[in-house]
Amino acid sequence: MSCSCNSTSDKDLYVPEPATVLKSEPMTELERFLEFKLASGRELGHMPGQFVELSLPAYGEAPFSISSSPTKNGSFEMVVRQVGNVTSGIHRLQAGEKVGIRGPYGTSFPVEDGLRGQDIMFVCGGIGLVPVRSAIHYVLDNRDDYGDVKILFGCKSPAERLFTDELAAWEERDDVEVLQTVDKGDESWSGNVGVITTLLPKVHVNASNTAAIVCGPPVMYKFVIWDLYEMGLTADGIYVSLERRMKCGLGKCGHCQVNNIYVCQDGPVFNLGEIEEVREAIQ
Amino acid sequence: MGIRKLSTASLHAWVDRIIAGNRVIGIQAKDDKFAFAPLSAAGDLRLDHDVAYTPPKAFFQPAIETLVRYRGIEHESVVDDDPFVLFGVHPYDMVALNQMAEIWSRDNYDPHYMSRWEQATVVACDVQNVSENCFAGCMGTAHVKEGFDILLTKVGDSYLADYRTEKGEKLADLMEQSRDATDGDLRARREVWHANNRLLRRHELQMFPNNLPELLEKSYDHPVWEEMAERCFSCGSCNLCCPTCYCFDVQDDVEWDLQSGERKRAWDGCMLASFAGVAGGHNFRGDRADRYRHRYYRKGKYVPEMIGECACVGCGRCISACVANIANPVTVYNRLLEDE
Amino acid sequence: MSKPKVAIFDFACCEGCQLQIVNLEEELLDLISVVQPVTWREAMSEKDDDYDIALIEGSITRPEDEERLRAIRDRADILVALGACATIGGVNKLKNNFELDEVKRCVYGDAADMPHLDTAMTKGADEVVEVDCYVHGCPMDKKEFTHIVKSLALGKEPVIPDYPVCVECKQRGTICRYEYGEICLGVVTRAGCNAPCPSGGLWCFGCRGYAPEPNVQAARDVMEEYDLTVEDLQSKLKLFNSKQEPTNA
Amino acid sequence: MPESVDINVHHITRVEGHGNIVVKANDGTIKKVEWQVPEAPRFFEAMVRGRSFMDIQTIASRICGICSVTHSLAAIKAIESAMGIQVSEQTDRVRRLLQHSEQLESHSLHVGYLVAPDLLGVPSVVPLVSSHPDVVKTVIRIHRLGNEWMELIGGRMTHPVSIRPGGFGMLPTEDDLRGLRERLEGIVPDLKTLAEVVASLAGELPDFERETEYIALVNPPEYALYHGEIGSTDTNRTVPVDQFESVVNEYVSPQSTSKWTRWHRDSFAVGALARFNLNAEYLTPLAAETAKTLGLQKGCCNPYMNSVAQVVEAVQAVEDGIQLCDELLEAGIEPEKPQVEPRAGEGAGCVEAPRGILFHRYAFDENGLCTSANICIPTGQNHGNIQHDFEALVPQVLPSGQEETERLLKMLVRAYDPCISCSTHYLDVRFE
Ligand SMILES: Cc1cc2nc3c(=O)[nH]c(=O)nc-3n(C[C@H](O)[C@H](O)[C@H](O)COP(=O)(O)OP(=O)(O)OC[C@H]3O[C@@H](n4cnc5c(N)ncnc54)[C@H](O)[C@@H]3O)c2cc1C
Ligand code: SF4
Ligand code: SF4
Ligand code: SF4
Repeated sequence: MSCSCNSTSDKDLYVPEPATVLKSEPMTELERFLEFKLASGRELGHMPGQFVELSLPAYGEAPFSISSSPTKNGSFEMVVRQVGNVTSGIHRLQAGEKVGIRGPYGTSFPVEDGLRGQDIMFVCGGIGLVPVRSAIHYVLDNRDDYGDVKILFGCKSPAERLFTDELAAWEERDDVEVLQTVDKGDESWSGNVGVITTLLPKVHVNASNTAAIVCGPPVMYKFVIWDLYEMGLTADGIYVSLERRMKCGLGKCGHCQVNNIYVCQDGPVFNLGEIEEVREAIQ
Repeated sequence: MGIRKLSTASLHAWVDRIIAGNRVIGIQAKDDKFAFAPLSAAGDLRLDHDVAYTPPKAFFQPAIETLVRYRGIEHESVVDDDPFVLFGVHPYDMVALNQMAEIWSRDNYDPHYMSRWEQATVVACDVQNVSENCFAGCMGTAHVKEGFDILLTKVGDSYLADYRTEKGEKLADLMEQSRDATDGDLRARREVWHANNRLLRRHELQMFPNNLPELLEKSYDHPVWEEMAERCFSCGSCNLCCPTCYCFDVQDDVEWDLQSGERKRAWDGCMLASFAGVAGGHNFRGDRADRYRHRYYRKGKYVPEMIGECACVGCGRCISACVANIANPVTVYNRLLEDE
Repeated sequence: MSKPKVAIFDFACCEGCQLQIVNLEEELLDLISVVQPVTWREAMSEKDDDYDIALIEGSITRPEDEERLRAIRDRADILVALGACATIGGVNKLKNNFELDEVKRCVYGDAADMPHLDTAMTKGADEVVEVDCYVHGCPMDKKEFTHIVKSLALGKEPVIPDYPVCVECKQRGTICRYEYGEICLGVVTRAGCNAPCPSGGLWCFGCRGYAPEPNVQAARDVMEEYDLTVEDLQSKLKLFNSKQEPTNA
Repeated sequence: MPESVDINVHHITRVEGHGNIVVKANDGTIKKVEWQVPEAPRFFEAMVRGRSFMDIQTIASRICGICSVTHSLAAIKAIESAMGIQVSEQTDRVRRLLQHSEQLESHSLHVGYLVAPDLLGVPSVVPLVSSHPDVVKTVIRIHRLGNEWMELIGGRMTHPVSIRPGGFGMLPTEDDLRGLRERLEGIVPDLKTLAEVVASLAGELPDFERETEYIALVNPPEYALYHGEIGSTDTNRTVPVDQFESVVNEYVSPQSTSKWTRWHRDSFAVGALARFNLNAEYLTPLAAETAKTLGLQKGCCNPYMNSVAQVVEAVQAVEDGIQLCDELLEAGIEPEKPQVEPRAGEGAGCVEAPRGILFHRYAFDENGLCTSANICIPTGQNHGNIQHDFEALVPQVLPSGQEETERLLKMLVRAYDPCISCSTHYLDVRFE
């Protein structure tokens, strides 16, 4: 996990650089899929798990994870849930329009080196799939470098499921195990029903060689982690991505601080071992 | 560099010469308190002030400042590089400014804060009158060794001006009728420092500040947090008046064309209820007690772990500012020590 | 997007908030470049019942006013309460602390029984209809008003402070009123006005209503320390926040 | 030509507050001529009871947003009279300086935004922005200065906060005063322009006169606004402020239930024209010259000329404001710490509001809590006179037809610059 932002004294880190919307389409009632390209033509240069500050003049700035893998060249993707001002503004964006981008910021899932050769289990709740998808693609694009790959995905309802096509495609593959569930089913849904922890007993892991990547709503972590421990994983083998209020992304504004940790700089991706003892981190 | 001695009258003459050629912010009376404000005559300067009501950080990180100006998607950095002289900074505030410079420049260099810092010539001044709540003596900040361009100390009826930097020397060059300080003068100055170390203790911290991180490590679940926070208004006064608090919020202002405008940052405070709240209603520090604890941890543990120095400099402003009378770091830290 | 049509209506109030719109001076021209006023009795003679945004100034004090407000609500997509009278009932709510009949008699004497002098308990706009947006203050702050108008034009939720007035006093360097031994309601009142009252030599009397989760109990507890009484505090809280929870400090 | 008209202006526009005009005439016979005020009553006198003397100004200010300064001043003067407080000369000067800011703000608002459209035959100030941009800009500059002046001394625009019983909670600095003085000097050319524009349009003002009793403060040899006694054009006798009830003689009109006022005649008028008629000889030089330019002469009893008198007074406010700045600067600003110990008592306070003479009276118990209040407001005092003007004007103008009658009546109401929300703390009218 390394932080890719470096300090220079002659550049204003608050000034975003322009990026063009290549694609903007609805995914679910609340989520929208967007693809961007930096106007300068340079690659964003992120690693899975990192985020950018997306700026929409007059509306403001907000942090969003990069959902595409760095193995995808020429553009990067995001999924934005409409919850407030910036996100509502983003939902009105059309292809061809421009936004501002600062970043990438923060730490990443150590898919590049730390996790090579290991079994990987992705555990995602709802919109938590968005940042993790970047790592999934990265791993699948370098499939031979890793052991078993499992993707566990839970959602509140079938209608809220993201990337259903990709999930289906991953399900098709025989080198990936995909398990899905919804908290509450409906007629369109014939799969598992129950919270995400109900999926965990269904997988068999080689605990000593498995890394789990966990991302989801704040309430999810405690329960999932508890079960992972039950399965024999240790904190060192678990990676989580935390979300906090953020304003600057530069470790200054103080909003994302969890005890002595700045989520924007020291995170958002943490090895659980680092923050297990940090009160307020996992609630 | 050197140390000069000048009479009070020559000090005034010197200040007036500085005013003639510089933008000077000096400590002055404001009702029955004191505040930094643009200085137009040496006669208005009050080096005998007890404490500046608003800490000097306000001139480096203004309460509200523009970071970026935008027109559509074109963004342009707004950096204030207008030089100024800040006159009359007390030692504990100087320590705070030094910490802030460290924080704003490390990791991600903040050009907005740092530009003002680099443009400023800071004239510090040893305390002549102790404010009602100052405990700088306990925090090792009754006296300051670095960071200033000039340090003034009143010895007897005269002032010693200790200039350390080129910027300081430029101002010192404007002195007329001054002479080099003698060994006797320097001894007298040391006595002032010693005396201040004793006097700036309106509250007595029962430990050395560098033991705070360890103490706090053990105190997360102490009942004091709940007890005190009961009376907290979540008004943020203790944050905003603190010389070492620098958290901020960022908002976009827009012009009537709805296209262009300014991105502004404003003082924020971790004691404010929604400081850690996110869209959708979740608040990561929704309890008053959690927020209350966070502030003491930040001063006594988190920032020290980051920069190696206690982030409370003992100015006592928060004690005076808290209407509920619960913001005294000394009371809280001593209580933790007692109950250990 | 065509310019939203705006109508301004006044109920029982001093019309000081409308005055703040006039006080925009040149900016008034900018304002009408973004929205189109179609009804504004105090400033123009034209009237039109077709509007998107209704700005409501004043408190509701009579049954017929409730009806009028409901009719306005029906026509408007967005209903904005302008100023303390509309947002929280404001100073007009002081009346609610008395027997209504007695209030009338006090002012009108023997004429008090005449039907047209009928008055009901004073209400803020949202005690009668749903309000989409609040412009707090007595009078409202014109800068906040323009912020809100621009936000509405952008389809954006206006950012209204949810912290107490103390924040703005500290930002301005205003000396705290408690330093003078005065009760200031800034500690429980929603900021956004830029604290003109404490900065102008008075205390905050709470015209912007309570900040979310006001710690009124704490205010009660600290009175003694300042040689003030809980009754003083209660009286202050009543000035603009009568009959609006939590008044029972 | 026998005319039939049926005028029913429900809520006249471009005035502060709600008023209705009802005129019915059949074949030249006038059946009904009424000026009605349907504003919701607000019961200030009842509401202030039980409140601390320290809160009265805050409440009284809310009677009217446009005259908030003068309501505040009248209330404070009444409180000080009740508590036997003498204020310093500095306080007195700064208060008068503040009062002038409201005169300038209110008069420029009224003449520029509310009356000018009538004179130029448009429904609001908006079309003037493109047809008469320079005039509009001039008005805006004057109005803005009035407001910023008010903010500087009063702590903010509308509902001032710096005025307290005994003195000021916040005082302007000497730098503030120097800056203000400079700006006041700077606005004089704009005022001259405004006067010229009004002079050029004065022909549009109807030529209507009715013998009227005018009432205002008098305090020779000054153009009285803040100090003085109550004077009338019908008598040389002046009445002390404390006896204002014997002047206003509130009564219930048989035709409406509102309390009206009368002294020597059926009704009287207050406001800029009243002040001018009683005090013209004490105008500052430029104001006197402006009156001449505008053709305004002492003894004028054309109510439409009130707007013209307001222009004269706007100049007066600026000239006297400069004078007060000079006096204050010469003396130097001394910090004030008004501390008032409450005591039982009763007192009246009076100032000239932009719309006319304004009276407040309060009684307090020994804890300084208000036990009773009486507030008598200029627009309330003018309602009766508007009615009588209507009655005299309608027969004269009826032959010109419904539309013109309506226009002239609306203009007449506007000329009085009624501040109806003020008046309804005690006044209400039965209407159909
Ligand atoms: C590291 C990180 C990655 C994220 N990735 C995604 C993503 O991929 N997709 C997605 O839809 N959302 C993501 N979020 C959440 C997203 O940032 C918030 O939904 C967004 O800030 C809401 O902004 P708003 O202006 O629409 O809402 P408002 O409620 O109007 O918020 C105003 C401001 O508050 C702050 N804020 C509010 N909610 C949050 C929040 N949840 N997290 C951080 N700051 C917040 C922001 O500074 C924002 O500008 C991420 C958050 C973080 C911290
Ligand atoms: S915590 Fe309080 S005493 Fe310490 S530096 Fe901050 S304001 Fe001063
Ligand atoms: S100043 Fe006191 S009441 Fe206000 S947030 Fe701080 S501790 Fe709480
Ligand atoms: S300081 Fe208080 S009373 Fe004054 S405007 Fe703000 S909220 Fe209203």
